[in-house]
Amino acid sequence: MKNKIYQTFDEAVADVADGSTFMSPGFSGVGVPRNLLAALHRQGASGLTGISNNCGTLDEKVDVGTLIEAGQVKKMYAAFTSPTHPSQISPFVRMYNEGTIDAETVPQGTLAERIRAAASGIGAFYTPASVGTELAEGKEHRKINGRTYVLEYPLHADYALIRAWRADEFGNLQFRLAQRNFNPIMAMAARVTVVEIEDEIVPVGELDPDKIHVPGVYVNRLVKIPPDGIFD
Amino acid sequence: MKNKIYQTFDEAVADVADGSTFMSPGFSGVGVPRNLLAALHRQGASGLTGISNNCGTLDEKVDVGTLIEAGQVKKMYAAFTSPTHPSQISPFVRMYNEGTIDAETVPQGTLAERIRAAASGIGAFYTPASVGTELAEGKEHRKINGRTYVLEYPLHADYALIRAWRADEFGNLQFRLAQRNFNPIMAMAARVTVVEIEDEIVPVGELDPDKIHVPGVYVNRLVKIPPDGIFD
Amino acid sequence: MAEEKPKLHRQAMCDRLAMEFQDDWIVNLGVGMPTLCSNYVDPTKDLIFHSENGVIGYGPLAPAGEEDRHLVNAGGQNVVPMPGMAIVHHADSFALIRGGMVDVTVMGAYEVAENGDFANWRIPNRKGGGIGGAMDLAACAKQVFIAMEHTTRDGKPRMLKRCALPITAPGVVTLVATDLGLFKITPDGFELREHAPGWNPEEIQELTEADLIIPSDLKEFRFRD
Amino acid sequence: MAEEKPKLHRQAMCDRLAMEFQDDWIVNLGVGMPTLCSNYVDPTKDLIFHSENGVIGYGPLAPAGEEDRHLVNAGGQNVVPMPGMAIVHHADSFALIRGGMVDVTVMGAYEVAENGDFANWRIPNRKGGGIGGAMDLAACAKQVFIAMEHTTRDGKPRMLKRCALPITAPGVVTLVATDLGLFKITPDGFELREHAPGWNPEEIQELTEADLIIPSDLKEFRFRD
Repeated sequence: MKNKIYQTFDEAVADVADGSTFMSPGFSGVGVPRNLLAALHRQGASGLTGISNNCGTLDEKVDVGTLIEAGQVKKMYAAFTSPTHPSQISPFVRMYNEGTIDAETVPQGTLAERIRAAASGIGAFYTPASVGTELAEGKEHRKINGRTYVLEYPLHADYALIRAWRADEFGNLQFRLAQRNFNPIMAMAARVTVVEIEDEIVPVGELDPDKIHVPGVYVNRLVKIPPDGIFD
Repeated sequence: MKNKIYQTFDEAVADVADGSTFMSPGFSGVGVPRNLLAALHRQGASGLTGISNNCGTLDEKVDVGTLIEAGQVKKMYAAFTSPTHPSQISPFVRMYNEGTIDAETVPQGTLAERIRAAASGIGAFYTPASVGTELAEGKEHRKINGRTYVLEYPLHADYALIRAWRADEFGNLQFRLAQRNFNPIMAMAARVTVVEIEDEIVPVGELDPDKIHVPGVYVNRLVKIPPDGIFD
Repeated sequence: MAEEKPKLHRQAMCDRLAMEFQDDWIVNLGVGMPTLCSNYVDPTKDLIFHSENGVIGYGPLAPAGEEDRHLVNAGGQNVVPMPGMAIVHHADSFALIRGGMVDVTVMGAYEVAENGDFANWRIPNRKGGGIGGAMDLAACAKQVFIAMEHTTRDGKPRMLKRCALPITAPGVVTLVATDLGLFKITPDGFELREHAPGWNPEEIQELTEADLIIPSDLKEFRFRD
Repeated sequence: MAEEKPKLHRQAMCDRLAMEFQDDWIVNLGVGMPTLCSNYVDPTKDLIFHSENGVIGYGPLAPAGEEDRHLVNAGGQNVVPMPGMAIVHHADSFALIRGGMVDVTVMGAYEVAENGDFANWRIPNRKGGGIGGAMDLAACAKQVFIAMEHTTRDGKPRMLKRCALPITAPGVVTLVATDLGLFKITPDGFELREHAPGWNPEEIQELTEADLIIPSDLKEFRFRD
């Protein structure tokens, strides 16, 4: 069995090239691969395209906004490309208004489904979300059984940075509660999937095959978060 | 909480009307809702449309072929509409050749994805499977990023008859190993989902929320298989 | 001055919407004001709270000190698990939404129009938007309820003939609670069902761009018992 | 008579294909003859066997008396779990297939054509077909290997210029093992890579409709050590 365990986050993201596309999961701060994002920040790759629910928060925590603020990201696909409160001017919002970063606003369900389509070899799909709104403008519409849908395309990525609860050495993953969110579909959609593990990396055979959220075949690299790493 | 527990299979399928569409999971005889199919056979509804991987086997076990042989089914959607060996002439094959039952042959992955599309509110999707073959004839084709796909539509159903390993009283379901197969996606796609349980129906709160394969919101009726029921 | 009369509090607005929830409904509450709906508890009804992040069946806010950092609702608030809770991933969570399983979604809005359009994701002359899951929910939930102040901070109406802001979904809103009353959206426009205490229909109409339908059985706003 | 000379056994054909599997490959074996590929074990390589029913990483056939009735491969045979095995549902199983994760699928066939087309699902003048997951696998696996007898029972060639039967997927086959040898599909057609012992290229060509390319480094068929 190929060794998937890396000792450091830096080694695990060392080969991310300039211009790569990466996926960064997390929802309301839960399930965010903060250690891997911090490592990618240190690594310094630039011209990146990011796929994530939001474009960074205003707390002091490491997230996709850390890479954005550092100028490493040229484009974001996200469900939030403006603050939920007008007072929240994140680095992304400032740069987006200045025109130094590009973005596509994607309804959250469409974002999830586009990621799932990439993982699933689906060429495109029709969704009812956004029909009749500005976000559907210019998109192909189709009426199916009396309902109108828009055509949406998969979102592929070179790297998925993933936060999981537990793994075995083969890369089978388990998540805890709301930590799951975008993590499984991103892990399955990217060419290279790198995972930081909160709890434990157990020997192969210790996880119940019925209780695995992401099969290890999708996982390329595993790093256990060290005691001095970022857990929250 | 609404009581979802039924005492008999017969009560659980009593309201299946003539002309209904039903989904019947199972793969190689594992995860087949044999008790519910037997009850639907006894119940006698006719003019049914079935969605299932195959159209019945030649063993003596109750499966979708039992309903077909009884003349209850007018059309099947299935990945197998002819025997894998020419010698295997099931009731379905005989009736199909005689023209007394209709069928649509659907590649297995397309079948699964069409069921999942119904569960997911997807209007249609593009798949590469079957392109260049007889099964793609007359279907809409589209080239996306240099690859050709065909357009496929969701498969909805009135009823899904499901075989699960364990449930809680709210209907959260767990499956064992290869028993899972089509069960979760069919459970999520049908208007009414009826489940036979092999092992146990436990009180609400006893299943770990991280280890549920089908959320109970999708499940309408539960029947524990009695000791004299069909387990295999 | 009409504006200085007491208006309904946010909790009362959300209580009123929550009274419309039916037994066994799957309920999705938007970030902000709508989350107050979960503070109204009717013991005769079981509700299943769904959050976009794949949590199906969460409970009340977690008491201080008892937060599980892995369990949050759509607003990022720590909640407690309810017996029977199940977790799915984001694609399955929106499969549930698009699949039509959500009985009601309650959202905030900048504007609601008498044709059922509403706008809650984008401020004009500002790039981008905070759409989150609102478009998926608005397009696919069986009902869309809105909780919002009746007017903007500078007193302009939010209940309009047509939305001026980019809309979230066309023609989907069924019920609106504002700080002046409860409004049903009918094929003929806004019907004032219940007015805030001390406010008469004419005063409410004055702060509403669209023409209100005033039914003969107009009632005073219903508060929790 | 050429037909009476000993031909390769099915296990030898499948051994030969299995020798081409590489370390860490995800392998999907079709029902029937292809399952014999799993009898060839190269201890220097780890393979992950995937079955359409969502079993990822199953092991050998279960010994008699040790079957778990809930664990079968695509052919319905009881197999044993391997450490690291994971189960997914049918939609996720084919997401894996369509997503291009399967490195090789080995299938049986009625016919293979020199352009890489093959036919294995439908007999003409018979309604319906037994397509199973073959079209999804054939369209999406990185490589498609075929194991089949070189001729039909009545001696007609199965290695054709063009398929006569309805095809399973166009232009996807890369390698074919028959009971007469190993054939690579090249842009110019079938290349005979290895011949069965006692069979020379001319004899094999005689039983093949398409023109065979006979390379200068043609070898005898390789058996397991």
